Amino acid sequence: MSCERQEIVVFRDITKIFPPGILANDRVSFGVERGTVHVLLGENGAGKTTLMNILYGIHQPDGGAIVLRGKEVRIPSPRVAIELGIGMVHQHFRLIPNHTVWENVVLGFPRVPHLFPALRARQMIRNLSREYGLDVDPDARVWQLSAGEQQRVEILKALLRKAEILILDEPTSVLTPKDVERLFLVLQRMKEEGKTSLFVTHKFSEVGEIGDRITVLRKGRVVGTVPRGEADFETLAAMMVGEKIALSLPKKALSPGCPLLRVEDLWVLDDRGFPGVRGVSFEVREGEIVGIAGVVGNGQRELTEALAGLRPPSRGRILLGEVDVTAWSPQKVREAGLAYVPEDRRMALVGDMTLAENLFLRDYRKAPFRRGILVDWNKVREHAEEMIATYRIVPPVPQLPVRLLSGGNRQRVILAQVLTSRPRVLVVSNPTAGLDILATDFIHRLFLSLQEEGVGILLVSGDLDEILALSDRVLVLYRGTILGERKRPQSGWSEEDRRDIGMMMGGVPGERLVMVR
Amino acid sequence: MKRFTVGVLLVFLLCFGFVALGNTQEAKIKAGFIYVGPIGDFGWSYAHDQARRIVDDTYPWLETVYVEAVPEGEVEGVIDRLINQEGVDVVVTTSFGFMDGTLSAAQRYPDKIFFHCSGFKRAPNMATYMADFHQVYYLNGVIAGALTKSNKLGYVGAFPIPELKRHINAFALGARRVNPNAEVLVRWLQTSWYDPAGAKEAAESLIAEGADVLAFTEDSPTVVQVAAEHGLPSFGHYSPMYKFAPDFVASGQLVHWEAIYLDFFAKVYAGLYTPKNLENVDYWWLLREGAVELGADFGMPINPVFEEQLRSTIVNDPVYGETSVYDLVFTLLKAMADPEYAFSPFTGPIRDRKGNLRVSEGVRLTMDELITMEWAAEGITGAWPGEPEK
Amino acid sequence: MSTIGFWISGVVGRTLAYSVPLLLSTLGEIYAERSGILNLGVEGLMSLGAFSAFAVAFFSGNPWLGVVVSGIVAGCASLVHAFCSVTLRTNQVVSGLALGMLGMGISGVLGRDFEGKVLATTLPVFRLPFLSALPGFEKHNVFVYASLGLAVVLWFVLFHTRWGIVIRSVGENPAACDAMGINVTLVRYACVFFGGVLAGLSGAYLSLGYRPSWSYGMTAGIGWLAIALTIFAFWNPLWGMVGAYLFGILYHLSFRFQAQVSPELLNTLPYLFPLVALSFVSRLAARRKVGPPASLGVPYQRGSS
Amino acid sequence: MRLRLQVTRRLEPSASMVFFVSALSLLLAFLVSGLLFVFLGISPLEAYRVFWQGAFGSLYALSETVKRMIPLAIIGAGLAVSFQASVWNIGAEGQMLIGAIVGTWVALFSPLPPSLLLPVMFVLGFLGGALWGTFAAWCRNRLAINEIITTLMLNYVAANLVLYLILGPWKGKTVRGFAYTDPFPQEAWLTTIGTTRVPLATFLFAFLTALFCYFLLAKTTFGFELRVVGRGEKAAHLAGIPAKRVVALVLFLSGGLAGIAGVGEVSGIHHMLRHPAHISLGYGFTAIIVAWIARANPLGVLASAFLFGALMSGQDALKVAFGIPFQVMYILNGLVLFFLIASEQLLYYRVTLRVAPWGEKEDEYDRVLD
Repeated sequence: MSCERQEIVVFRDITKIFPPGILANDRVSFGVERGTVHVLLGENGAGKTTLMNILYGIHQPDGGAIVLRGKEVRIPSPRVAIELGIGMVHQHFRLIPNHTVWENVVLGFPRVPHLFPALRARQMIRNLSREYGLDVDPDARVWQLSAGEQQRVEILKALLRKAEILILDEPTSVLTPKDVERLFLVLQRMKEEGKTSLFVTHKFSEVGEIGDRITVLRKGRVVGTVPRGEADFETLAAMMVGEKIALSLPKKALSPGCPLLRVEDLWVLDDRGFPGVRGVSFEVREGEIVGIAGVVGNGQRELTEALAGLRPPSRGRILLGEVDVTAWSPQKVREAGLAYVPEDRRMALVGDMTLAENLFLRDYRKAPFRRGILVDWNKVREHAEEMIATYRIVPPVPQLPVRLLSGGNRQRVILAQVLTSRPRVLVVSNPTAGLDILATDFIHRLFLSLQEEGVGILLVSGDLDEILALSDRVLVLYRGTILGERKRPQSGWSEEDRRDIGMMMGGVPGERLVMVR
Repeated sequence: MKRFTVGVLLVFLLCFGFVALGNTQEAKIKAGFIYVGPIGDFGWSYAHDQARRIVDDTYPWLETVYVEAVPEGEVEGVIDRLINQEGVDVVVTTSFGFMDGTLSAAQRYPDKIFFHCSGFKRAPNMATYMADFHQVYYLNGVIAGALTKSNKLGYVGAFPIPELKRHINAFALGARRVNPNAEVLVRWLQTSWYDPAGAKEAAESLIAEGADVLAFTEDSPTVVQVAAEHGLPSFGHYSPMYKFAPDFVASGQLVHWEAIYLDFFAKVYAGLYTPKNLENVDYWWLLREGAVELGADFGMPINPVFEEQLRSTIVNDPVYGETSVYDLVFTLLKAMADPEYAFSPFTGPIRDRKGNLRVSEGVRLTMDELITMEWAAEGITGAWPGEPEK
Repeated sequence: MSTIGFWISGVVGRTLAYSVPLLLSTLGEIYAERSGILNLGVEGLMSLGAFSAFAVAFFSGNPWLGVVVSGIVAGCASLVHAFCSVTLRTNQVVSGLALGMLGMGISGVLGRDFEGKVLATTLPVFRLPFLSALPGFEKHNVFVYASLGLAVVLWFVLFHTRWGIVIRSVGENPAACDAMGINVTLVRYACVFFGGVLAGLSGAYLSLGYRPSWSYGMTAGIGWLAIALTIFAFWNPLWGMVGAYLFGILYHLSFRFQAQVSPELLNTLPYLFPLVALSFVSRLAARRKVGPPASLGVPYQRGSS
Repeated sequence: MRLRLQVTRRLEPSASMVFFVSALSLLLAFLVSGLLFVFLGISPLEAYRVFWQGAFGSLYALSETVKRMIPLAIIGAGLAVSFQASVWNIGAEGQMLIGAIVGTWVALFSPLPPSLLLPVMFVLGFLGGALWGTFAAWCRNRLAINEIITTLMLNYVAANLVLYLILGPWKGKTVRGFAYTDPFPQEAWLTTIGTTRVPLATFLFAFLTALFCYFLLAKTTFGFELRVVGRGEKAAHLAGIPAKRVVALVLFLSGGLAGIAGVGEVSGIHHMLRHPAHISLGYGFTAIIVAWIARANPLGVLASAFLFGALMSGQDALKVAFGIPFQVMYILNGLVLFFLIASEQLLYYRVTLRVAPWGEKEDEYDRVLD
């Protein structure tokens, strides 16, 4: 039908300038066809989110216009956007963790009764869930949900409001392969209903699976719009980054040395007092990268925090070399040679303090930074300048508050923090979440060079690509236990390995090629 | 009584004033009053300020200024400002807590005159004054003793200090003069001189325990209002509280600071009081001098609503024989107010509630004994912080 | 009824009457804080309400008009705080303290001429069948029962209506609400206004009902207690009611038991009980993630939080 | 990179900028309060003159200002430290009273030789206030009770304790049964500067405290630790900073300083213990504002304490000169505060408008800001 081919949204010369003159969108023009999944591809900082925020009424464009269903519209606020049938699932969910699912879903939704809205809300949620395969318990509190479930709540919110256009900002970054599949099914279902999705991502691997058309943005400008199948990954990557980049890492095959970190039958309680890690045992050897794959919320946090000394295990042992460091304080564990890079960067950094202060945060007690009860600020500044140079932190201003740094630079600050003391074991959790390609690449290469120096690395990540790219061995964590293990073959990972690991992440145990220990 | 005092004053003026006037035709006195509370508090500071207005209006040669809500520790600074910034000649400080500050300022300004209320430290240029209610409370007690049916009188006091203990004792003694079974139940606030919420809950708990006549010492008409809500008689304190419950305020205590001020300033103006001779000037003024008055309102010793009842209550008084309470009140009032001071409530024999003999037969308590009183009279029940064992 | 029954009913009745202003202002503060705005000016708003209620009732002879005006005046005054903390995004602590000072100051200065004045008509006694015959209950005005009912209604609104979800959500995550098309500014203004109205009404209760008269300082620190009780109540109106009544009963009992127990000790009990009570429940609450509204005291700016 | 310098400069508005904007807002506050004076029937110009004269116009006026400034500065410096650690101590009022109680005990009842009285009063007064504050820390650390509620409630408890003492066991023998203690022996009085009523020792101590607290925050490891705890408790945990100990020490210090201010008031001004409302004059609460206005910078506290001292003393002069209701002062203070915070906002805006994320995702930037 012709009306199906019609362009439901047209961006016409959208320009957005953030003070003090950062050009986030520069005359962006393209159209989105009704009933399709339109992918917006670009690096972090390319202006994708800004453009979507403009469509959703969060920002106002400084120039250009949005044409919706053939009519030029002004969208002064999200309320208007919702009325126009636009829904948005933000990358960082706009949910209220202390509230229940139904409370989140009906927030600001006029068509539930004023009194006892719960009754009607539960019913509506169940109906919609069934219709689109979005499975969530309406009475659960959001903080109890996995990321995938939280995303479903966000989608429910939009669908309930009869959204015809759904914006999804980096929707897969927190999902398991299984959840990604489920999400794609939902999008497929929506497509069948004639709804349009705008899918914002920087992972071109997803593009081919779901996108009907792909628009690539770079530095605020449209590089081009291509239909599915007309461009391969390499081309898309080049469009995104503006130059050919090597997509493969110089991963060398190294023979691991003696065990540095040994974990024996470890049990750790989560915040709610239930066992989050249940009897996990493994080891990390000298010069080895061990990847822990798994969907967020399967005990990764509890495991890494127990290793870092932030959370005392309820059972089991942690050995660093021959030293039993179980339930040591974070500081003592660190002095024993284990460094920890948490997933939540706020856990390692103090946003309101300066770069220099953050860079010596973990060593402030030690010489040369401390002289008696005093801090030697000259040494601190020298150290900061050295670290800024080594890790190429931008902008190179020691006095700048860390909150003004980009995510990639913040991660560099954290790595500088922990590597100062030359650890033997590095425990990292989702080190590249939210970072752009260049920053990711920098960090991956750093890990590989550390590996060559003999450091044992435990890499915990929800991003399977990252795990596979770096790890010599992969363990899959599911519901607090290790479901299986794979060793990197000489020839590199095969598609089959990848599928097996993906299955295990979803709870289906593969055949155990190598028994743990 | 008040008129009498004013008359005396005018004579003074005639005798000495003209001498002074003759010398300094333009001479004016400027006085600064320092209050511890706000003048709108309807209590202590309010009464002093009312009196200030009266002297200011009465004497054309007197100019007054005032400073309200002065914290006790700040009094010296305020005196400095009054003297240096406003050029006052006489400083009147109206809180016991101002005593040391006033004395220290008196030493620093030897040619200024200081007049301090309720203290005991004096200097050649610093006199003290006080108007006391114990006689009036005694009369209130007589009335209360006749009005009560439950024989329980309630009393709400702000702080357990000798001044209040003296008043409660007088109240109890008066009540038991006409009603030997009368009991006085006491509740303390111990927070502030002005604490309406405390006064309300204290009064309510007294009523709940059976008290059917209330008296109090606190700077708001709360107790009077609470009693009226329950249809019970009460006694006003300090200012005329008749208007808050015209049908229920039986009587009360009223102060006339202006009696003291009129006298004092006249003497200062006449040159009788100089910065050299105040060492022994201490006003301790009572009914006789017109510094205090019995009544629910000025000129209304007993609320007419209660007149009938009091007239018909006949008691057999140990001194005056068979008499109505109404008459007894006025007989006693006259006896206490007469220039000879014919009767004192604290005339022995008086025992405290622990049975110790506090005032021997035929003895009257001296002023010093009155102002340091700590014991509790017979018939008083309730907490009595600082009660001596013997 | 037995003596003990009379005694209990007397104490309960007094507790209900005494706790009204504390309860009302606590409920108001709970709503303001649930929407994310900390208002430290309660004491000043109460004073303003007490004064304006008295002044209007004095001139008009109609206490109900006074009640209405007190709510409007205190509500409007609290909008100054809303303007500072929501629109100007200033520090809420300082702006609340400043509002409190202004409220105390303005009511004190304008109230000069009303000190010691007598009202022709005060809030009438509100009689309920049977209940009003009990000792301690005879003199209650409608505020006593209305505030109790209001606590339940406000609890219901907060947890079982659409508005309640909106208010709580705005206090937790204004960005999420904004994204859902909720006018965060409006909700916050409304809640601060409502909190001001309740503070004003609690002042009106003091000056027209509890102790009909106006004098400066008659609020006696109740506004500050309300702020403490809000924390004690974990921002839940029902717990706010429990806290206010507990404070009230201890306050009243401190006069009942004065003959038996040292008055100094009794005077401190009402202030110690929230700490004792909290020491029992706070850990439990921490485990269930019951805490202050997540964005309490944090100004919201679209696109930056 | 062209923007870099701009960012760093705008982040911390220059001292002259802060001064200029604050002065301007004060001026505006006074202009507006001119209307108030007109309402009260006083010529605003005359009122300004009296105010200025009363706060700064003479050595005497200055001494009155400084007298008020001292407790504000001492308490304010301690609160600045505790605010830096995100410890909301609003119990300085009570801690101050405890200091006054302990000081009184030493002055009146300890068997010490006279020469030791003052030093011991201050040391024990510090400890008294410090322990009172530490109790709130204990409640927070052990019982998970918010320190705002504990410190606020403990204010009432301390005030009742003072009342109990002056009405009961410590009631003076020479005060005719009124609720005061006996006056301190002369040896327990602080010497004042010249003919003023400014105690020399606490005057110097106020400056030392400010310097000490500044030094503590800026130069010491502990200061660094407490700033980390104040800005990111999670990061502090990971860095091995014992947050609970920091909270306890911070409340110990700020409570102790309030205690010292309490001793300073009883031994420098009152020479006895009296009704709590007359000892503190709300210094404990005003110091909260003083510390806020100074952005929790102990050196800035000196300036803002001076400002508030001047407000208090200038208002005294107004009260004396015009006999105006004392509540006018609250209106004035309220106006000054409103204008000051509004101006702070002005400064802040200029800053945020200039600072932009460094070329990355906005969401990432947002998340850290929240």
